[in-house]
Amino acid sequence: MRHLIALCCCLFGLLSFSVYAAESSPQDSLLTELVGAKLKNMTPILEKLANTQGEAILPLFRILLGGDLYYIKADKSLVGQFDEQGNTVYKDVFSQVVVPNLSKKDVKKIRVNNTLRGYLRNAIAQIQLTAKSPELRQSAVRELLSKLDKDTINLIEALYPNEANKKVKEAMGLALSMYAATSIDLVPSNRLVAIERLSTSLEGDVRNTLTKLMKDENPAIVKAASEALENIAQRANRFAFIDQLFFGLSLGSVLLLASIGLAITFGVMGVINMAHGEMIMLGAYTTYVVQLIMPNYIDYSIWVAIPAAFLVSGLMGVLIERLVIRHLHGRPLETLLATFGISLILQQLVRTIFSPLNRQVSTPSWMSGSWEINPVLSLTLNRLYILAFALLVFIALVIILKKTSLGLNVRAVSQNRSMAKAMGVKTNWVDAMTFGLGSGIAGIAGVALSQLTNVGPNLGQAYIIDSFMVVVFGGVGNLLGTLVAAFSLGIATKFLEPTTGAVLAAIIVLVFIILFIQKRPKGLFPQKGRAAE
Amino acid sequence: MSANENTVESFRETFRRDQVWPFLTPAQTKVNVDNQMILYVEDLNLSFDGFKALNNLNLYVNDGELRCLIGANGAGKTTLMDVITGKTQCDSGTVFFGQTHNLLNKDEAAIAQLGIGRKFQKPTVFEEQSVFDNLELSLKTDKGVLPTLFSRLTPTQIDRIDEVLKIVGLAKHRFMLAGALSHGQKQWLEIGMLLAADPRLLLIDEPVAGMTPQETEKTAELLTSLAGERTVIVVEHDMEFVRSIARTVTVLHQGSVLAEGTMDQIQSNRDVIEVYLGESEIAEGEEV
Amino acid sequence: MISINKVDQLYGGTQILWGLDLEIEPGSITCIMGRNGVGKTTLLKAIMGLLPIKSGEITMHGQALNKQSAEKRAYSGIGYVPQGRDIFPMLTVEENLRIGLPVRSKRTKDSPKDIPEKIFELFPVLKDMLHRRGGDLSGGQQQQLAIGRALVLEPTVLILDEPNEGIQPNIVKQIGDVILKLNAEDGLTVILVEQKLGFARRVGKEFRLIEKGRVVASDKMENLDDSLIKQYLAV
Amino acid sequence: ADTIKVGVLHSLSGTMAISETTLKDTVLMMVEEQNKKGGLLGKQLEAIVVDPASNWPLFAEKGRELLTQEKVDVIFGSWTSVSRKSVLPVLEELNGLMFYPVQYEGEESSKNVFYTGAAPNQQAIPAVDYLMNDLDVERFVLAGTDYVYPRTTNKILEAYLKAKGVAAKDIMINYTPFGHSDWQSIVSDIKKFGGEGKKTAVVSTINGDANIPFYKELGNQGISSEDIPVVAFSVGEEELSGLDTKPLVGHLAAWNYFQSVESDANDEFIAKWKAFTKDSNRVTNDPMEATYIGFKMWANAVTDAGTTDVDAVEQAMIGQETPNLTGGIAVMNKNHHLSKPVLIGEIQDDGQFEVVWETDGVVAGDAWSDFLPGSKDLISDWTAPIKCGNYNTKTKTCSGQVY
Amino acid sequence: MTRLTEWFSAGRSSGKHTLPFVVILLTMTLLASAANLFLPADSALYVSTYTITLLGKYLCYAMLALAVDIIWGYCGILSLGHGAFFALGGYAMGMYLMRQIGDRGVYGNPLLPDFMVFLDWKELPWFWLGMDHFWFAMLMAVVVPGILAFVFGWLAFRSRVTGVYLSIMTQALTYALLLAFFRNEMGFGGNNGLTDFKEILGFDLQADSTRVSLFMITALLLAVLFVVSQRILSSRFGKVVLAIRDAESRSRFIGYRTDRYKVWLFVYSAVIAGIAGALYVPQVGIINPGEFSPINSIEMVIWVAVGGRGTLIGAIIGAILVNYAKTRFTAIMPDAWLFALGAMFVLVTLYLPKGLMGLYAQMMAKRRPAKTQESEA
Ligand SMILES: Nc1ncnc2c1ncn2[C@@H]1O[C@H](COP(=O)(O)OP(=O)(O)OP(=O)(O)O)[C@@H](O)[C@H]1O
Ligand SMILES: Nc1ncnc2c1ncn2[C@@H]1O[C@H](COP(=O)(O)OP(=O)(O)OP(=O)(O)O)[C@@H](O)[C@H]1O
Ligand SMILES: NC(N)=O
Ligand SMILES: [Mg+2]
Ligand SMILES: [Mg+2]
Repeated sequence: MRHLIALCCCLFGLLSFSVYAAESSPQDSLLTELVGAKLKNMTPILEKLANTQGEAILPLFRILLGGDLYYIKADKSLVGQFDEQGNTVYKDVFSQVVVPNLSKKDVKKIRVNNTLRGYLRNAIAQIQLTAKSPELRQSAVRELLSKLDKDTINLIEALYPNEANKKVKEAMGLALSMYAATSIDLVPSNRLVAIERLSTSLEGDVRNTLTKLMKDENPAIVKAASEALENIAQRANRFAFIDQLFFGLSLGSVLLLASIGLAITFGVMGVINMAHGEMIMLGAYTTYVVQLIMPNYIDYSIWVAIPAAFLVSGLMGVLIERLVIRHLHGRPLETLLATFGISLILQQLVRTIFSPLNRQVSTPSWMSGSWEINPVLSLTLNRLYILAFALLVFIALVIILKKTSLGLNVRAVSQNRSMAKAMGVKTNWVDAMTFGLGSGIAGIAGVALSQLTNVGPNLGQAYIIDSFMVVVFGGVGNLLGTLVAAFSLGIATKFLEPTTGAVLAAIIVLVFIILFIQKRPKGLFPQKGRAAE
Repeated sequence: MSANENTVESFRETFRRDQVWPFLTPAQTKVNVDNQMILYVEDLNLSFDGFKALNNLNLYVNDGELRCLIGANGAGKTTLMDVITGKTQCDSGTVFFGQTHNLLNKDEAAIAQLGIGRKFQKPTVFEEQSVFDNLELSLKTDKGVLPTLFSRLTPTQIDRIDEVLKIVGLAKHRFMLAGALSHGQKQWLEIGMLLAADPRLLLIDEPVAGMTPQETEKTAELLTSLAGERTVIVVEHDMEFVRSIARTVTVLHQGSVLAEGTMDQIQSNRDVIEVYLGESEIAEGEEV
Repeated sequence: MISINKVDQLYGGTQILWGLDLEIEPGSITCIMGRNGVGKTTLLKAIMGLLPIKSGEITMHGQALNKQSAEKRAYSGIGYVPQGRDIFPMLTVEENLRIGLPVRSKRTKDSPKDIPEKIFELFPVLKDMLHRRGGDLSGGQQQQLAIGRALVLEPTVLILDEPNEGIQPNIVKQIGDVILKLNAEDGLTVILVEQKLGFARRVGKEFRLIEKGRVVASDKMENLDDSLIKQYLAV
Repeated sequence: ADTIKVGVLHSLSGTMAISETTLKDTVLMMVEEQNKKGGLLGKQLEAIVVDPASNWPLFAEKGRELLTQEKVDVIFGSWTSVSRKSVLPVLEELNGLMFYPVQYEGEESSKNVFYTGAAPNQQAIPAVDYLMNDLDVERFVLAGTDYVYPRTTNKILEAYLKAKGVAAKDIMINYTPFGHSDWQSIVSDIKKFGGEGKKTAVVSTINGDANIPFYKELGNQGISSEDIPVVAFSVGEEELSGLDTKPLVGHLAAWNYFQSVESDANDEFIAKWKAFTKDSNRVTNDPMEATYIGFKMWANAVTDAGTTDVDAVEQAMIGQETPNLTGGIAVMNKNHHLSKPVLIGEIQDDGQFEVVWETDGVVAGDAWSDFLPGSKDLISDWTAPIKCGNYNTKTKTCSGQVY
Repeated sequence: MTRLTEWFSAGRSSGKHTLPFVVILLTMTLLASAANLFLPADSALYVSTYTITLLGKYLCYAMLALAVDIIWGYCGILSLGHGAFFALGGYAMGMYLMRQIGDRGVYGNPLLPDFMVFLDWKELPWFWLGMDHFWFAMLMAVVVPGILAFVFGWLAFRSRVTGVYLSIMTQALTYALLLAFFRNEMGFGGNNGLTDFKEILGFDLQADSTRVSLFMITALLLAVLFVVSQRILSSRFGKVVLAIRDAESRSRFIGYRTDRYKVWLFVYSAVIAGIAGALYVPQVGIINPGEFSPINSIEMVIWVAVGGRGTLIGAIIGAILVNYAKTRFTAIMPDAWLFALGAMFVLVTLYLPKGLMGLYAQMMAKRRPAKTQESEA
């Protein structure tokens, strides 16, 4: 109990000190020590800083953690590098006042490495246990779960009774239980209660703790721990299934995006479009160029890139149709040949313009990271958005083809070109528009893929085979088939992968498709009727 | 227990002493027409996505007969031929060729090899090959892979092709690509292909569509001359033509038989007039 | 209305039409006859613009059609019912009919959202079949659909290539009635290729006989006598 | 001939163009520079560039073309092991000379090839040592692309780790096809594997195009370098230039060279490269340094030998010393492999690596791994009296072929 | 037997270019070979070994194109997976050559190929057994592609998989094999494949005489396969095949079991591809899974299209020409050759719809316009 009181005093002292410290500048001697310190020697300096400065040091730690801490070569004073509307500015670490007239040449970076980052994170968490925002406090507790030492526990214990926020309190309780469960000097019954409490949590650190308890000397503890683990595993398994399903849907959405344009150019128009992949590639490069043009608005760049990519790929598609495909009506196999040639040309074209190297496309901040539902289930945001986006594109396309005359006309043209002409259908226009639409959608797919994979000259090649496979598996000429095929192949692959590995899963899926087509020679959703025979 | 019984049962079934296993029975190609009948079609049903194209259809055709099949557009005439020739699987029913050949479990090629030939409503010929080659391919020969690989035209076969060419009036076009023939010429070529195949049963779907009156007459003669030795089933909407060849006429309606009889009987059948012929048909027919 | 002057046409190396001349009067029903393979279908396709001609001129209302694409000709009011029907097989009956709606709205200046009821009055069977695939219909049903489809365009000239091929007798009669009715009521000009004399005589007002790609006889239908038939139609 | 011909056998199209085009340009730059200095033996150098188009048999064909049609004196070329294996018989048949600048699986030493990239003991083993000693890693994920370099490297590492007392259940091995782009499940598996209480690291031999989606997935699933560091052997500055590195800060790579290392030689090299490519954002990388060292050594060897004759140059090569761009001296050993320093760097948010560890002095490249049963008795020594690429120290024979 | 000779001596109009073509092919081969072996290297007419090897490779590709054309040009089956059969034939030969290395591999293991030694394999997998016998290996080079083609074709043609469905399935087939052969566990050397061959039937693979012999054997086999194929396709079997291409269901209605025809033609074509692969490997010196790549298979189709689909000579000429163009372009303009090649494919499609042979036929037709019609009669 005495301990506790002492600690509380200490804590208040610390707090009041930090209030005071925030006004004046922290000890300069320690700070200058940071400059020019070897990486190995930095931890003790930082520790000292943390101990003496408390919360006041947070800005410094945060900047250092982000790798943005610099010092001015001239006077060895510390500044943070910030990005303000695309301009790099340097601000004083504590007062946040911009230091004018500094350029990159005048400053030098203070390096950090993993060890330091690990330390910083922990230190920040310790300090943040008393932060104002409940979210910060909660994440601080969670951060600390992996390194619960006596001091931390004491701190948490002191804060626990006064914690108002339910979630933070819960997290703190968890930390205390974890500590209690492992304290050998505690009475076993208390430990058992703690273990019981742990069995409701999905935190990885909890599981690690319980796993360690399996080696405990007390058989009752071991039994309880194993029961708790069992409990957790059962719940985790359920989430693992959801996780896998999400992976499958996500892969499916990528397949869908990649193949949906082909479902039009190939499925509806009958052009064996080997340049489809390059249309995707053009879309991805468009995203790159858009980000190049608006480097300070990466978060909005996607919204510009989507229509831009649609236009670029779409216009390229119209161009290809007007120059080449138009002359190949009624000779579907020859379209394979010509579009293969076009795909070679387009690949080399981007190689010439953009170099053969991959280009960097950044992910907007709102698409980065993941949506953490609980400690074992988190869905990555970019994939979540892409999944939604794929469905949206699909629906839009279905509407275009069903509700506008384009859809009807293109089908008529592909079934009987000269009769369509005789019915007043402007076949040239329809062809160009349809090919443009298919290509444009491929371009949009490129925008999405640029968020997941390489933007390089080979991007298209990587997707062309899968795209054809999906369209054919679904049934040529059937958009719904493409949708179902994409998702079922995606899900099948993802459920196979854990047991077979990625390579074998791919092989199994291919063999499955081959065998499936024997059963249904026209794909999942075959075209029916007399004429289809 | 019952599963066990089933196994025993099926074992017994497999080894019944009064029957030989199907694969041991010698391939029968002879058509058994002991009771005069060459084609039995019984209780045939077929629907496409709920649409009943054939509805309890029964049809019996005697050996050597020339039978005309008429009926409204969409009555199921072509579909019936599709079922007989193995193109379409029916939902239920029986189709026998002679007394022994169940056509329903045979594929198109097997049925054709049994001696059932067919002319399609829309003429289909091998467009990229010459008229001559079209006929050569149709000849009645062993159609297995190896025999075909090593076969050569015998003089009799060449004579036969020449004869057919003369009959169908394409002698001048023998080396022309079939694809370049006009619609009517393709009709003739297809009839020629039938003749070359020398089948036992001919199913002829609308042979005179697109032919001039004189050609129609010629076709009528040809078909009449074929009957007797062969059995011919003709589908046609040209009543004049039907009248000129028909002995027995069967009228289909909505997938089943509406009436059957001689031409005169049919022409005076009220139902037939209502759904098919129309009131003024007779008058119009007489005009020419 | 439509006049065809010295039209030559070739398939690859073989000439089919040889300086063919033909005059179609407005409001007439002209029946083009001739043996198989003389070039009737070829002629109709040339009028419709589906086949390029080598030389000569095709005019409608004095305007040259030669340079116009087929779709333009549809807008000018030519409706075409091809030999073999050429239904869009995977489109439903309704969709087959809807294809022509844009042309119709351009031609009639009202913009109909729906298929004119008139079509279903003429061919009631199409109404029952509205949602079935065109390719699934029987031959006769397809033929009716093909005519109905051409009528959606609200054409002033209707070209029919052997419309009775494979059609049941009462419908043949009905088609004849339809042609006569449209001709009488709407003044529709009809160009008809027909082999069956009975039908030709009943419906046609004029005839043109074609032999080896040339028009060899033309007159009023009443004047089509046995000697002409023997000379140009007999085998 | 009045010029000395330098063949360049790098893919300029197809899947490997991404990596190899840079090396072609590097050779061209070196040739240009050498010519400015007056060439070699009083002759100008002439670069002959061909495109084997990432097509492995074409490497043999183009190699033959370079040697017999163009009669080049030396070839700089190849990236993938399979392309090297393809051209190797041609080099040996026609007694050509090739410099191979990429880190590889070892298990080879040809009289006609000089290997200036790292052997496994110059990259993989030090990296794992670093993980175990400095980061206290106890569990390892060996993730690689399914081909011979990762397979072999992982075999060596597995043996090495087990020898160091790592239990089998603490090693997870995973292979993916070339260009694998869907890393969700694997990254999630890694996350799970790493979340079981012991400090875990990923040793990545993932190659080429598959890396970008892999790192993007790592970033998005929030695997930070403090939780589960990834140390890669095939990811350099150039690969990172196609990536937004912010989420990846702190992940590691092991190489013999990093652009960020400060030395005068390196600064000069980088400046020259940027000038040559007319692109101030172009980065340099380890295979470029390997090409640079190879070229310098070859030039010196030709000067020393006074001829471009392959046999003479080959002997003159052994013992050649050239300063590394990162400081220290690279030495060509008797086994045609270099002695080089090994560096471990952490990814920074500017796409560069920060060196966090390096070997004291240089490590000699080992052609035959000591950790594979088939090769532990083999050594390579191209000097008399052994003169053999695969000499068995037990049986005292040059096993297999003798050139 | 007499039937067989009779059959060979038959032959109708379509083969009228056969003899001149075979004569030209073989004469050129002999001349090139002699120029390599007997002329001094500095002679103006000397043909280098590099060229011989290159020509040999072209001829293997020509044989492969022949196989593709037989199935595509004549039967309408667009196989986008013929690379698989080629590669399997190649692997069979590669395995034989690998075994011939014996203890001259770098590890000196007399039984195991090098890649197995360093992956620490203890014994030869069963499918490597017997591959050290030349004739057995050669048998495998035709039997394995043949069986694969049979099984695949039997399944696909019987269930009436046609058109693009079939094409994409063949692509799936070769893609699956590509992935499988990449796996080191398969025992075919993974990504590196099989290489470092020493000798064939005791002859040093690097000797000029061996190279020339391989080249001549390739030419001879190409000629033989060409003639045999020509005969097969101009027989009635060939007409049935054409009939199947143009109207498969019609052919069934006149009594042909089209699936069987297709299966056997597919097998025949696969066997030719296998032979081509087996000849290819010793000449280029390596076989690896890259040969299974779907893009390769697409390229084969393009050779045929460039030469002229449906004419065997066209396929051969197309293969040689496209590959020659590739060789030249990559050397002349290493940075831009793909533009040239791509443009070539586009232009050929647009302006030579029937390929080079179509152009030739057009020119011939122009030269004697009147004669064509009658000459056939
Ligand atoms: N594959 C199919 N899918 C859907 N419906 C079909 C199919 N085949 C036939 N039908 C339908 O079956 C009915 C019978 O068609 P069928 O072609 O047999 O008529 P028909 O008697 O030959 O007519 P016609 O005299 O006009 O040729 C038609 O209504 C047709 O729509
Ligand atoms: N695509 C084509 N290529 C070459 N020749 C053709 C082609 N189409 C038709 N022909 C030829 O042109 C001639 C005229 O054909 P067309 O179809 O116009 O005849 P038609 O008078 O309509 O005959 P039918 O009464 O049989 O329909 C025929 O001799 C035919 O062989
Ligand atoms: N050698 C390599 N990296 O393939
Ligand atoms: Mg019918
Ligand atoms: Mg006609």
